[in-house]
Amino acid sequence: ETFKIGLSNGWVGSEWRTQMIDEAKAAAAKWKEKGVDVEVSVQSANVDVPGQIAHIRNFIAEGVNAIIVNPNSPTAFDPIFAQAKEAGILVIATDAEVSSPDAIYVGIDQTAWGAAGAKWLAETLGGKGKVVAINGVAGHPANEMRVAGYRGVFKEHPDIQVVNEVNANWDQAQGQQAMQNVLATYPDINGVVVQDGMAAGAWKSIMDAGKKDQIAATGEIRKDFIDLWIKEKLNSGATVNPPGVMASALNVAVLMLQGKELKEPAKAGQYGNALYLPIPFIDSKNVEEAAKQLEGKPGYYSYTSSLSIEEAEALFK
Amino acid sequence: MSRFLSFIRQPIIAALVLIVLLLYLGQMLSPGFASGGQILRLLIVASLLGIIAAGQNVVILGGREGIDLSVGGVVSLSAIIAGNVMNGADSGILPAIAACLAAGGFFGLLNGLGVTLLRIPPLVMTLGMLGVLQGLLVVIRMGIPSGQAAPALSRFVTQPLAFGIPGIIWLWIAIGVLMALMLNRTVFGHRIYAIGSNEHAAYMAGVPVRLIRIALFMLSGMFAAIAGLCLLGYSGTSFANVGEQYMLPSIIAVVFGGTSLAGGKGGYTGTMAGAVLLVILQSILTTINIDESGRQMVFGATLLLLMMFYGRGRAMRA
Amino acid sequence: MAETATIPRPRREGRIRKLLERYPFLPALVIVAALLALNGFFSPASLSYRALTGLLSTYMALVLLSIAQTYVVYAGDIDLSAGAILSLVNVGIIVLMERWGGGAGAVLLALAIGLLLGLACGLVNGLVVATLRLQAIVATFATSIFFTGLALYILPVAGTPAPAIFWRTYGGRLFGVPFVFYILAALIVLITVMSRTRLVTQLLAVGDDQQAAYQSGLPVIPVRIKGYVLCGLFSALAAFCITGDTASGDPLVGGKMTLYSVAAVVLGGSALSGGWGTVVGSLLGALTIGLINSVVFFMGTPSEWQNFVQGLAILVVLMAGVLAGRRARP
Amino acid sequence: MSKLKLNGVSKAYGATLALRRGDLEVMSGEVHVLMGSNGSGKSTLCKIIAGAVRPDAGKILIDDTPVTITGPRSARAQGIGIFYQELSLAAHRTVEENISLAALPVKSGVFVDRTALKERAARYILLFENVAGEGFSADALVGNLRPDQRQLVEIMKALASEAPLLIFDEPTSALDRAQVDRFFEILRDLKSRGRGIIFISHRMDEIKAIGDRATIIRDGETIATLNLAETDAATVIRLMVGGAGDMPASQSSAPAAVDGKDGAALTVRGLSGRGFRNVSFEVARGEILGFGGLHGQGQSALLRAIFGAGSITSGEVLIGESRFDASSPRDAIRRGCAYISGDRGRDGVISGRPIIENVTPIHYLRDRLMIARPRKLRDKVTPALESMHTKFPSLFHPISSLSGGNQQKVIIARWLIDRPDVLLLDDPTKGIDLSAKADLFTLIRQLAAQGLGIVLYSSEDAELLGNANRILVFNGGSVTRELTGADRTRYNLYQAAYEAA
Ligand SMILES: Nc1ncnc2c1ncn2[C@@H]1O[C@H](COP(=O)(O)OP(=O)(O)OP(=O)(O)O)[C@@H](O)[C@H]1O
Ligand SMILES: Nc1ncnc2c1ncn2[C@@H]1O[C@H](COP(=O)(O)OP(=O)(O)OP(=O)(O)O)[C@@H](O)[C@H]1O
Ligand SMILES: [Mg+2]
Ligand SMILES: [Mg+2]
Repeated sequence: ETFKIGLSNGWVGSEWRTQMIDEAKAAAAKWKEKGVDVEVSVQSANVDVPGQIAHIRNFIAEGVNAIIVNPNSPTAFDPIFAQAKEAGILVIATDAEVSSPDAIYVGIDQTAWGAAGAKWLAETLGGKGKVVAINGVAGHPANEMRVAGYRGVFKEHPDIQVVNEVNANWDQAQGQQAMQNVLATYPDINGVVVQDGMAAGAWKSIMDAGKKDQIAATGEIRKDFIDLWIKEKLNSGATVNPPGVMASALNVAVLMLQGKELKEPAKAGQYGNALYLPIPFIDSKNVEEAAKQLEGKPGYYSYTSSLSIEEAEALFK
Repeated sequence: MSRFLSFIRQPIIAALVLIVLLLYLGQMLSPGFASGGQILRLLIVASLLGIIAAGQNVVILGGREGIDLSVGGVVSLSAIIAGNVMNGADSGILPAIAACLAAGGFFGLLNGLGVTLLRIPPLVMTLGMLGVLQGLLVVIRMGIPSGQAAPALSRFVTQPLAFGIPGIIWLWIAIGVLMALMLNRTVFGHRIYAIGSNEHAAYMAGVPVRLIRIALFMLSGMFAAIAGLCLLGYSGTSFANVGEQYMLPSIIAVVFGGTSLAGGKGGYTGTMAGAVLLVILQSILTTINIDESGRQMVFGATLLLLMMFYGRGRAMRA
Repeated sequence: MAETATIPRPRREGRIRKLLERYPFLPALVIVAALLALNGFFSPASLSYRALTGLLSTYMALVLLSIAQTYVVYAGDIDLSAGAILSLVNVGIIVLMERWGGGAGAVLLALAIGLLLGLACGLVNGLVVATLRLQAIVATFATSIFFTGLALYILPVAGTPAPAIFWRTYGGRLFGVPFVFYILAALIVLITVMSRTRLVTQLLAVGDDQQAAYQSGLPVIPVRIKGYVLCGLFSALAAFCITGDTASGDPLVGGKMTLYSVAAVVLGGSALSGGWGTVVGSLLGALTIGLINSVVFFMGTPSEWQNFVQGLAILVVLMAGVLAGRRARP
Repeated sequence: MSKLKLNGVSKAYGATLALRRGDLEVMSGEVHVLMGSNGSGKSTLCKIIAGAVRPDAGKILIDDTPVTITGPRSARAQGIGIFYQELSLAAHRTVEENISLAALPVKSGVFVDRTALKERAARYILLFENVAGEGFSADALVGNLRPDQRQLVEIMKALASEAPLLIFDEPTSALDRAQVDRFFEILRDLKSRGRGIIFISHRMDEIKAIGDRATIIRDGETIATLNLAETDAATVIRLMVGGAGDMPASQSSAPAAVDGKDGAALTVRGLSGRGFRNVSFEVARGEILGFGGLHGQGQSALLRAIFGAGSITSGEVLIGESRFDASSPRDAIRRGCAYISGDRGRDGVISGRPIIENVTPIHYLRDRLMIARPRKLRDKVTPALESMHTKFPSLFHPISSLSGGNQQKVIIARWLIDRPDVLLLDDPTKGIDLSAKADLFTLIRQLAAQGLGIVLYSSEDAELLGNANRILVFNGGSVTRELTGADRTRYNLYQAAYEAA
């Protein structure tokens, strides 16, 4: 059996994305042992939305069996995915949901991701206190879903007051600067919800201000942060968006290409096409375990998890 | 006296006045904003931007539509190189500095060669180089262990060094003094202005036009490299794309400082004020509690408003 | 004096120069042809009718945005807000179409409003740059932040599907011919007509030497404003195309496209300093960028190297465009 | 009938009072000459009339009606056409487009009417038939033209305004005799048709030939208006430089030939390159060698090539005994070669920078300086500027605040700090006034006496005849005749220049 799968990634500005591609490639290699020849074809470069649409077109022209895409826009691919489906190609989005009815989404629920961090924070703070949020890129769907997630949780805790929400564009240095500004103007905050990519920066500012024992803040899943976390005994909790999502998506794709049917069709999410994966959570209780998984890896390596072939098979009839 | 006045030129005064006004505004909007510690922290951020803007500044002064869009890429590259070379050890700082300067100088050299030998407009050359650098970042990240900042470097950037002021701010002040001396008191400086205001006349007066322009791009690369190194110290670990956010702000700081994008006119003192101004403005916007859409609209409009103070061109009718 | 010592000047160079002077976009055309050939060589399927139609409908937005950019570059200006205008118009028309029910009338009305929106943005840029005399690069960067804020205000998060009638028309066929080909044809007619207008000559004269143009009695400020307005209008047209191709609204969709549009203008042989260039060149330049992206993939470049090779290829082609373009200029 | 009347017009650029009090009356059907030394405010006055400069005070009357001119457009609408001293052309546009730039003919409201454009251009190009030179055509790009041809386009552009009042601010500075003659014919014709014409030139013979009346302007003030037919040159010059002002030394008799016993300063053998071919000559130490001929016959190109700023395809150059093939101006300067260009805007002025920085670059190079100490430099720079009688407020004022002529003096001064061995002068007096010219030539002769070898190219015959020991006449890129001793007459010069043209 031979399947050709196209992987499209439209932004290469972070190590997370590189790891995502690497894990997906590794997952494809695993299928060999099962006697299935999964050939991956990767397009990964900084492109604009038309550029990524062109990725999909290239895959269609190449005649792949499935396309897995980490999309630059949630909505921009509806027409091109329709064309892909017409050409008999299976389309799976990962990491960020897409609105197309012709694709399914395999990945984590970003709203739940945001909620999990907020829930940890609310519990840690005992249900009351002043909190700020440092968010990613305004208008980016993943960001907006995460924002909706933590807002929902805090609504249930009337004594938690969100004093400010700022955007630091998923940039570590900007997160650090934003945290500085926040600390200067709200010296008495108790908690910070900060998305990964910026948490290390925010924590650096917290530590520089000598407040690491007064403030609880969400964290990162990168190895270098987890090491710091253990060393400095930070009061942190990190929801994991594993770079392995694309590998999971690939395993699901292969099974679907083999003609298997999902036990529960992908019907979740706002677009009704999502298959949500479990979201691991790291807090002070299991951070050592996470550190063990990452031992020997470079500092930019992220804590990861993905559906193994067997786990994926379990989702199918 | 008049020499003194001509030295402290108008845009700088304007920028300083605006800085004070903005600090006051910030303090009004969110008490604590203009506290001493916070101002120092803002100055650290401004130093990072200001050091990059130093390179941007000389390239712009050198004329022929000089501009360096690749600084962001060089900053990222340098942070990654530095992190890997020092890898958390103080003994690695000097080699890291050497490696960063070499890398910054090398890409500056490539920019300079493209701009002078092939006569590619700087905007195009450096935009293309930015793309190449972004690609390179992905490539060199393959299998390279991630780097940690050496503790001494982090201390240098974030902790007080002398008189309660962090080393990076001293470094920035030193760069400011050296830049002022270079631009006003050295032959090299005069030649930068000469090629910036009339390249052909400079050529006919024996100025090594190409050499100088290449040197300017190399300087820009090296300043960006220093900034990348400091940024590593600031954030502790290196990560891809750290420099991207500095590309256009470094140009804005130069413009705020009264340097003309047409070249040959301006200086670095104003740019330093411009960098501080820009950083304060950005932080005020993060601290006030409004929607991001509102923040962006206010930011855009304020930039325009501030440019009205200096960034204005001459009227066509004298 | 005998002819023996005439200044050596090969005739061939003179001919090429004349040709380039007349058709400055020739190098861009050659590059596009070469890239198409490369694409075809590595993957014959990429030259199919279907694939070419796809290429065109995907890159039509960038083509239009590059054309928009060209008109300001003619006058020696630049518009770093073109992409933001595209985003703003994209979300603007999406929201309006949705609000008005998505019928044919609603679509047309929304498009008209979209054009007005582009025009208004262009006017703002023109006033800021030409009337207030702010430096174009930084001023339009500032307006781009403003326009993006406005787009985020109108549509805080990407979404909201376009009416089917709209994107099905854009992606569909008319009398068996894909709709984008009609757009391309209309576009070529439009830019040909535009190139004969007095405004374009005036823009080029202003770009050549602004002070001289002013002293000659050209209405320099209105001309530059009109350049920005044209840019706004074409950015709006680009927004229509991207809306047609993506069938949705996204307040950040155009952000990355601005610098590509500048690159496309240069690839097309126009001088960023103004006074020299062609719109057709920019059209070809935009296609070049698209083709480079594809060729890097079809060549089988390993994924880690793709961004690097793509950057390098763009840099090299930019250099080629500039070098060839310069040979034609006085 | 009074076409134009100015009353008490003034203009200050920052601290410089460019024009104190401008009074002027121009009649229909006259050529009214504006005379004044460099920086006296002539161009400023003209630009005010043409709307390019905003006056601070004063009244402007056209046809005895007070008018407000808000800009170049409004000036055009009120019937004023102008030739700008620094030209106002679009280099990448064609000649025909430039001629009609201000009022492109349109059809259907928006399109350029190419037919009308061509017709209109043809009309004005025809006026200069046969004198415009090779490569001049309606569809040529202006940037590809020679300086004199560009000046012709600017003239055509001014003529095409068909304005009742035409201003020509030094229109002839780059033109050769034939072109000037043709231009004057056109002016006379316009005059006969009742146009009012303002004309500026620093060349006395031209003023005599075309002017009816002259208004003298000194230090921004109009001093007097004279009827040229009733005045002699001496009176005019006295008025221009002011009562007690020192009279420019009238050119002493032509210098004698130099015997060359001190050896050659510069030797050129069989030199060919872009714009010139197979040129050989020798300049002795102490000799001033003149280059004559019509414009663009290779003189400038040759001088630039020797200086390392042009192409050389074959031949050799020697300075003293040693071979000298400068690869760049930098190289040439290091080896003692100096080059003063008349095109100061392009080759000389580092605009926007202080005067001192405009004088020092050569000194930096020859002394291999790294540090610029203003105090030390001042002692070097001031004497050089003073030897040219340059007028400047302070060394730290930007050079652009000086008049054209004073700017040129600053440029010349930069070559005087460290003595060169060979001095190449490429029409160095373009745009400088009579007394400055006299200063310059006195200096040049002094330098020659000190043993420099000097090559002087000038578009003014009087300068050549009055200063050169020998004159090489150029035609079509090579030397066609050498005039020495008693042969150096105006007649011979013209004849040699025109013979093959
Ligand atoms: N051969 C030339 N003739 C005239 N002007 C030139 C020439 N070469 C350069 N220039 C002028 O000088 C500017 C800079 O040129 P260039 O970079 O070659 O200077 P350079 O460094 O001195 O080079 P080199 O010394 O190798 O000739 C050009 O834009 C042009 O205005
Ligand atoms: N744009 C300007 N900025 C500042 N000063 C100026 C400007 N233009 C002219 N001036 C000054 O105004 C005075 C008059 O200059 P103007 O050009 O009118 O002289 P001119 O009579 O035309 O001289 P020339 O014969 O050299 O052309 C000069 O002192 C000059 O320095
Ligand atoms: Mg003048
Ligand atoms: Mg050179």
